[in-house]
Amino acid sequence: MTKFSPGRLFIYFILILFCAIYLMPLLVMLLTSFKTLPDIRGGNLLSLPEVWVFEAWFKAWGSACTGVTCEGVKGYFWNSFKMAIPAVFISTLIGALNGYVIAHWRFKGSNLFFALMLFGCFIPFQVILLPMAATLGKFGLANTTTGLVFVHVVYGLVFTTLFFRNFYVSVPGELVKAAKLDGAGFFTIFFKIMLPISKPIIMVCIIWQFTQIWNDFLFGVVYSGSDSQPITVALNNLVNTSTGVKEYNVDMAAAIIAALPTLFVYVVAGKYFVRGLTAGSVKG
Amino acid sequence: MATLDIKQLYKRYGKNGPNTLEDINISIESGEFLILVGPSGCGKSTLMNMIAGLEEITAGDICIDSKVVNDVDPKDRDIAMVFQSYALYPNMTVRGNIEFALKIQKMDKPERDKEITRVAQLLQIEHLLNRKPSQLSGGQQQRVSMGRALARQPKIYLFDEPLSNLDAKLRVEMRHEIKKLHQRLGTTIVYVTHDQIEAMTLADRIAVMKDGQLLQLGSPAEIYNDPADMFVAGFMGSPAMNFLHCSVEQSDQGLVGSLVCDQQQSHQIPLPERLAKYAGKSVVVGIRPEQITHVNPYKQDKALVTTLNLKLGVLEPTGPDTIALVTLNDKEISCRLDPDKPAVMGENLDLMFDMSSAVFFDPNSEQRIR
Amino acid sequence: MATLDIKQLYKRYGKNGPNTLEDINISIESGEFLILVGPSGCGKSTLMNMIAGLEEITAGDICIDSKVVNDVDPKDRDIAMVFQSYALYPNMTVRGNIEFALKIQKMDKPERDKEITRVAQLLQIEHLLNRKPSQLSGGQQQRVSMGRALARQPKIYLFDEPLSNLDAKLRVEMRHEIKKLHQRLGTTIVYVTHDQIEAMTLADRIAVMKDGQLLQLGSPAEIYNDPADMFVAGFMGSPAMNFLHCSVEQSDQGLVGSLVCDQQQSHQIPLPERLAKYAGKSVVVGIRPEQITHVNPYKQDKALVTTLNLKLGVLEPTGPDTIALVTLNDKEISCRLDPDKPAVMGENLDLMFDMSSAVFFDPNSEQRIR
Amino acid sequence: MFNTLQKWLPKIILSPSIFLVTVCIYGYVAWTGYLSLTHSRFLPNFKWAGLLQYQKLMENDRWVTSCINLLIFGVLFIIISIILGTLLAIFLDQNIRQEGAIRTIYLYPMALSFIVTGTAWKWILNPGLGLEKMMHDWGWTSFEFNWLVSNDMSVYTLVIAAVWQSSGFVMAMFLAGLRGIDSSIVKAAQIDGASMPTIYWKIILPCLRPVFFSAVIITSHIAIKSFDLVTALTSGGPGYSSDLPALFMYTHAFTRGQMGLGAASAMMMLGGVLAILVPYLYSELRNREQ
Amino acid sequence: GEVEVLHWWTSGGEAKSVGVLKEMLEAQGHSWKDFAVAGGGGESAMTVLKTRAISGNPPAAAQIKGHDIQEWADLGFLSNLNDVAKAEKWDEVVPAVVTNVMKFNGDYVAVPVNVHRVNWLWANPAVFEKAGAKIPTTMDEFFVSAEKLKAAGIIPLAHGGQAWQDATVFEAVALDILGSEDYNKAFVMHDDAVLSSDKMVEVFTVFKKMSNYIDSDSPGRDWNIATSMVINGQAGMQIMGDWAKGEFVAAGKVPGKDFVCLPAPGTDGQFTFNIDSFAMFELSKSDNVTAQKALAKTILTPEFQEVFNLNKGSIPVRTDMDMSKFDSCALDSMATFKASNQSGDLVPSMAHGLATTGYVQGAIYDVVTNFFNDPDGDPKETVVKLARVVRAAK
Ligand SMILES: Nc1ncnc2c1ncn2[C@@H]1O[C@H](COP(=O)(O)OP(=O)(O)OP(=O)(O)O)[C@@H](O)[C@H]1O
Ligand SMILES: Nc1ncnc2c1ncn2[C@@H]1O[C@H](COP(=O)(O)OP(=O)(O)OP(=O)(O)O)[C@@H](O)[C@H]1O
Ligand SMILES: [Mg+2]
Ligand SMILES: [Mg+2]
Repeated sequence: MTKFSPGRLFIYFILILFCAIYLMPLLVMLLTSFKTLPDIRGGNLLSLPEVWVFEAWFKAWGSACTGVTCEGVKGYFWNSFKMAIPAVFISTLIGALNGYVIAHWRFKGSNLFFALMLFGCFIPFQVILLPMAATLGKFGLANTTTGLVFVHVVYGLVFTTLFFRNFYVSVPGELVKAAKLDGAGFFTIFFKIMLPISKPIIMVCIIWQFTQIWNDFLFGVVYSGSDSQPITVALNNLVNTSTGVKEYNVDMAAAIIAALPTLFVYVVAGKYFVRGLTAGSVKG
Repeated sequence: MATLDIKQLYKRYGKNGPNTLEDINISIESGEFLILVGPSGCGKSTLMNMIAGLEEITAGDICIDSKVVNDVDPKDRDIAMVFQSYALYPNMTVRGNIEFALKIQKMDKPERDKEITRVAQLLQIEHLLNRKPSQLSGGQQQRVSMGRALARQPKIYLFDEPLSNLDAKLRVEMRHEIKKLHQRLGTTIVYVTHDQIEAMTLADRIAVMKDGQLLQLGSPAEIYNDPADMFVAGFMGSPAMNFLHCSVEQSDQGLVGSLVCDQQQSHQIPLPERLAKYAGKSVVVGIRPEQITHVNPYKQDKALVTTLNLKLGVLEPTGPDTIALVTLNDKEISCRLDPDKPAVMGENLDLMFDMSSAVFFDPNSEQRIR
Repeated sequence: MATLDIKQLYKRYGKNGPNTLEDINISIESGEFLILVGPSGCGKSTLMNMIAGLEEITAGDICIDSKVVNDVDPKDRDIAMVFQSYALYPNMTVRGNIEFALKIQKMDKPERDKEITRVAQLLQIEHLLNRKPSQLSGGQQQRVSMGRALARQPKIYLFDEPLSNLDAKLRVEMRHEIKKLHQRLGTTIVYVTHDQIEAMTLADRIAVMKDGQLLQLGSPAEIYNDPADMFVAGFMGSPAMNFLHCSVEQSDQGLVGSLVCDQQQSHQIPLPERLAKYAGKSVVVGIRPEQITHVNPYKQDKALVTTLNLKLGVLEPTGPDTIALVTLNDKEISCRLDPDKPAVMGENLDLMFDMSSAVFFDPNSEQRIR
Repeated sequence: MFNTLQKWLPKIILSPSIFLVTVCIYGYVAWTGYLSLTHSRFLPNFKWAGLLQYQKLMENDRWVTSCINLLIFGVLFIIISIILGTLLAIFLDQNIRQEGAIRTIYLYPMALSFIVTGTAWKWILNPGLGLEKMMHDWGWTSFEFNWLVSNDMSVYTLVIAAVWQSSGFVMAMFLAGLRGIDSSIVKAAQIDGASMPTIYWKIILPCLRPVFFSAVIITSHIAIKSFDLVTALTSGGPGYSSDLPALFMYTHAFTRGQMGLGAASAMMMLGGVLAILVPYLYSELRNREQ
Repeated sequence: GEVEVLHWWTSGGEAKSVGVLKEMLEAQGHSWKDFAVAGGGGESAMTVLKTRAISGNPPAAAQIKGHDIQEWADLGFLSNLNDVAKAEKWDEVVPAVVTNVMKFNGDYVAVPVNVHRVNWLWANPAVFEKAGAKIPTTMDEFFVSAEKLKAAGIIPLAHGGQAWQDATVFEAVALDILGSEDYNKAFVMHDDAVLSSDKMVEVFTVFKKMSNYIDSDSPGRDWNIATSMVINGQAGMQIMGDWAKGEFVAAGKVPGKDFVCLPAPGTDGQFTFNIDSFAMFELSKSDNVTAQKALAKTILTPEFQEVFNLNKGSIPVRTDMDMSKFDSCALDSMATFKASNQSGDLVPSMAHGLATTGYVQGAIYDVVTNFFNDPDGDPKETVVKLARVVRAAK
């Protein structure tokens, strides 16, 4: 079926070449994580470890210091999940609804709003740190997970709306029309027609949001409580030391461990990059 | 069952576009079957969409059961529609597509299943119920689109060329089903078709449109036999009506028009007396191909029937008939011949012109002369 | 201009699906105009797609100019195609759509413009050249799709129901244009249509398909007058051929078949002598509606012509004709009447049966009895 | 009654977002705008300063450098990631075996926090440790790659790392877009004699205009807000030759206690974005209108 | 009560030392809520602190350094610790130079934790031996030795090209050339005359000269990578604060044998200090206030001071401590600390935010780092620029 013509060979070559390029930093990180500290200090960064040691991984997971406690990053996963899952879910849902309205239920000003919203994604997050802190403080949400989720939803909204709107403008309007005539209301059309054909974009959206929120440090550190700090804060504490000893092997291992949930999302999301979700819907 | 009134309806796409629909006024009775015909791009689908509430109204009113529905949501109008472009839900199977509206109406599962089975049988798509639209042939998609509408029992059905991609046999069957459906339920139906037979056999009334305007609204027989102008006359009927420009002359046998075949022979055809006032002037004679046939002894003696010996041009066998082209007054005229009677291109043949059913138009205004 | 040979072609969608096409063998001569007909979903579009190289071949060969092209890229086959679903490029204007292939062929700008103008005029879409497909009506989109193919001069044209969404008038014009094009260029053409007239008038040969199989391949006249089996006979022609089950009896006037009208009167129709071996058995008589007409003095005296006085059922005026339904042997039979001669439902009328053109089938095998 | 609810639903759905955007984006921007006109230092205060902070900003060499850097970095980063992302998406769309694995490899850089990958990149790009050394060890002694430590080139290393991190996501966006294209259009183009590259270039990519739009917004967002990247990779160095406005703004507003100046730089950044973005947005949205 | 403590000590040794503090506090029946935010010498932590303050939810104690203490106190966020100070006699056991930093308008608002000496030179004696060079004690010697090292194919000075490291070296040079008094005038008082003096030009000239002895790959390098270059003999020496000792020790090196610590060239007897401290925030709950006071008290107890500073490499702020457990570098540091406190050679570190406000510090950073990395940097012009930006930032 798929014959290996020269063209296909070329494509595979390019794809694999880029895989190699993309993987290089990871390779460095992996190698480093298996080295001992003297080995790191002495060696070449692409050389194989003199002895393969897994200690750094165990330490990163269970005993590295992230503050006064030295229990590795494992305890922070839960905090991150508590924040990321609701935030991703809510922002994706709202974004999908917004995109749906802007693309298929236009009203006067909806486009203007979209433009304003887009512009909003360019404000530097540092700008909003203080006023948002004041706002959260007023509502008693300062340093709570709820507050953090709220912040992520607000600033993620812009992107999810963008993704969905730009996906939905390509969906034939006839589908919505047909559903309207079938007696479907706003939400029925959304949940029964639009969402099922949005799999790829939902995945893109989740990939983006989950990555952004999971990896976010600034909001996480500023708006979380001391007992609800996300994993990035732990990672940062573990990695960033100004005047202490640096343990690169542990840093690398911790970074990879911290990224596992995101990688998991990428792998799972892949299944939904399916072809032809609107194929065969309308003629012409 | 509902009346549908379209009053001074205008439609313009975009701000400065031309009028796509212009001053459309149609009053459709409850239970009436109205067929819209008109050249491609004349605004039929647009009108349907506006009735359904899917396109904004630029000006005018649409009333269902005498209530203005301009601002009523499509879903509250209780209308079912077959889209010209099908518009199937790509994520659902055929069953899902048909079931969708029923689910929304909160019909029970067993009842829904019964309805789906009924419709699927009717449309001969039972074996496709679990397929996705992308796995269907064009005609099958069109039938699913039909099925979606037929599963419901709305106040008004809108069908936009619902049978265009079906084979002739299936089309006949579907046509009969629609007719039966209409008779059984008495639902008001607006139907767009390009099929002459469909239009003639299904319609209570036919509306002929052109360039966004309504030209004539009447029963099929009226439209066919009594067209208001040259456009309507030429549009309905296939092969189309022949138009002969000829000057009206007063002769011994009464009014005649003269014709020249192939620039050689000159012939004369009888014209009715009511054209007297056009004597010396020119008129357009509209005569359908089926009025120019082999000599038929039964008709031969009727008034206004004449036989001319003409040279045949191209012959087109269509199966039941053979269409022969004859050049008269520099125009190709089609005549309908019996395929059983041998005729050859170039041969001279006696052709009987039945002028009693012919219609006449003013060459300038293109309006009927009555 | 190219020959096209389809050899033992099979197609299956998915791994375990049924055969969509089964053992298709067609040999198309260079410059031939082949029309594919068949019920919706029988595999016509699939076959077209395979010729174009857009669908994988499950088994068998497709040869263009005697070279197997199974592995040749669509772009290298030099084929132009009109898709049933139009498949217009949504991002380009009408002009862009038509121009695209020409640009790829590196045609000069002035020449390209000339070509676009020509095609656009032909298809009456000059005023739409700067629109996007989404701003067109269904028929306009279809014409653009046509335009895209007609602008090119490939070795083979594939037309998949190219005129289905056009009005009758335009369709006739387009049909003539295609005919002229074919005569002028002599390009090989494969054409799918559900329109009887198109099939009869355009084709050099017609291929009738059913359920992925080729049933009959022959000239239009052959297909129409000399169908191989009941399916083909019933499929071509509109209204369809009437099938009467009747038993063959030997009588004084030769072979006759007996008919019962409306469960009251019994009638007999003459049958040709070649059915002698079926005496005492039952055959299916296939007779087209146009063979059951008003009494026509010219034909009345022919052999195998008989006149029966039957009770008319529903009357359907179609314009040029009126189709009357008559119940014979418990089946509705359609007859073609002259709309000028008044007839009323329920009335008894003399109908002339021209059995000389009738065809006969074995009721079990449904094959022709010759 | 119910009817009117349906009519208002779209607006109702949008209104929380409108509210949030108004308050949490524009409200705060206004607040920042006001701050930029004050003498705010360590924390916000409201002593009016007029345009003083802007004046200071324009006189600040580092600000000017960072703006130029942003221009170079932004343009290169956006263009390269979009081109690369698109190409990879197209290649990946050719029925590739192991598509899932390859896709994940392209995406994974996004998953890793730059706090750590920055270190890895720093090593790789460092002439004494990474690529250059490796090439030298392998015998290619004339190989030179010292952008990281060069005043003029350090900003380009940011581009490399940023492209590495983000192009995978651009790829995912385009891949999702490609999967939505109706295959019959591709078929038609094949019949028209177009080769695959032509089909992609002339038909498919133009159809992906909305995706392209998303990609531009996302990448420019990343470019403008690049902060972790710079901190981790070069900290703006050597000197401040690879400084970017986001870093400038953060440093001044929070580390150096010049909140007024920081606010002013934020406003300038927004102004710049506005000037570039508005015409694009306008044309894009207008285009869709029709 | 409960204290929430914001700090940026998260690396192994530091965290363990803070852990001791936590335990000590818990032993007194209080609970400790840890809020650790590492990164960039406390930059992230400061950001967090500001937002928390704005949201009305500040921690009980926060690690705040130098001038920032004054800023916070000025804004009225800090609580008065005079009662604890009096009870614990802080004024007597802690040098005034240190307590001055902890006080706002004469009231204690913060507690010092440790003292870092910044002007250290770390050297690998084996390398020097190999190159036949002497470990320098003056600037002149420095350049002589550096030349020798370079000739031997060794990188003379290990350095990481980051703004704060540049500034660390710069202030060491400045301290040598300007002397303690002018150093203070320049970086604490921002005396225009000194800032634009010829001596300052010389500072920059020498500073620039140093860059010749640094390898070209230095930009962006972390300080500890630079340290490891010294450890493994790639480089000869490094100018860095006493936290660098931790790296040597972690690599299994012994002070005095595998590596030596000397004052930065020409700054013998001078001491650039960097003090870590905790500021106490105004709290509303009274039992939390009790815990907060207990924390303040505990920090300055000799027990904690010892444990903490042994781990951190720095020296205690209390001058009355038993130093028997400390190593030679720390003892040396302590001695100099006490001596310089008398002689006036105890100066605040500009590079580490003890000398001046964040904005002036930042402005100086910009000038210094840009000059150092600019091959065409002209000392004269730079001095003019320095004076200008400092004036503007004041
Ligand atoms: N992608 C597909 N997967 C599975 N079955 C398919 C697919 N495409 C078409 N089919 C089936 O193959 C058969 C032939 O389809 P094809 O489109 O060739 O029919 P057709 O003769 O063109 O019909 P029509 O006249 O309705 O267009 C149909 O029964 C259809 O359901
Ligand atoms: N979105 C649009 N924007 C601008 N013009 C449009 C739009 N949709 C349709 N038109 C134009 O309006 C006219 C009427 O279109 P409509 O679809 O109603 O035609 P139609 O009568 O259904 O034709 P057909 O028989 O070809 O389907 C056409 O000329 C078409 O080009
Ligand atoms: Mg239409
Ligand atoms: Mg088909």
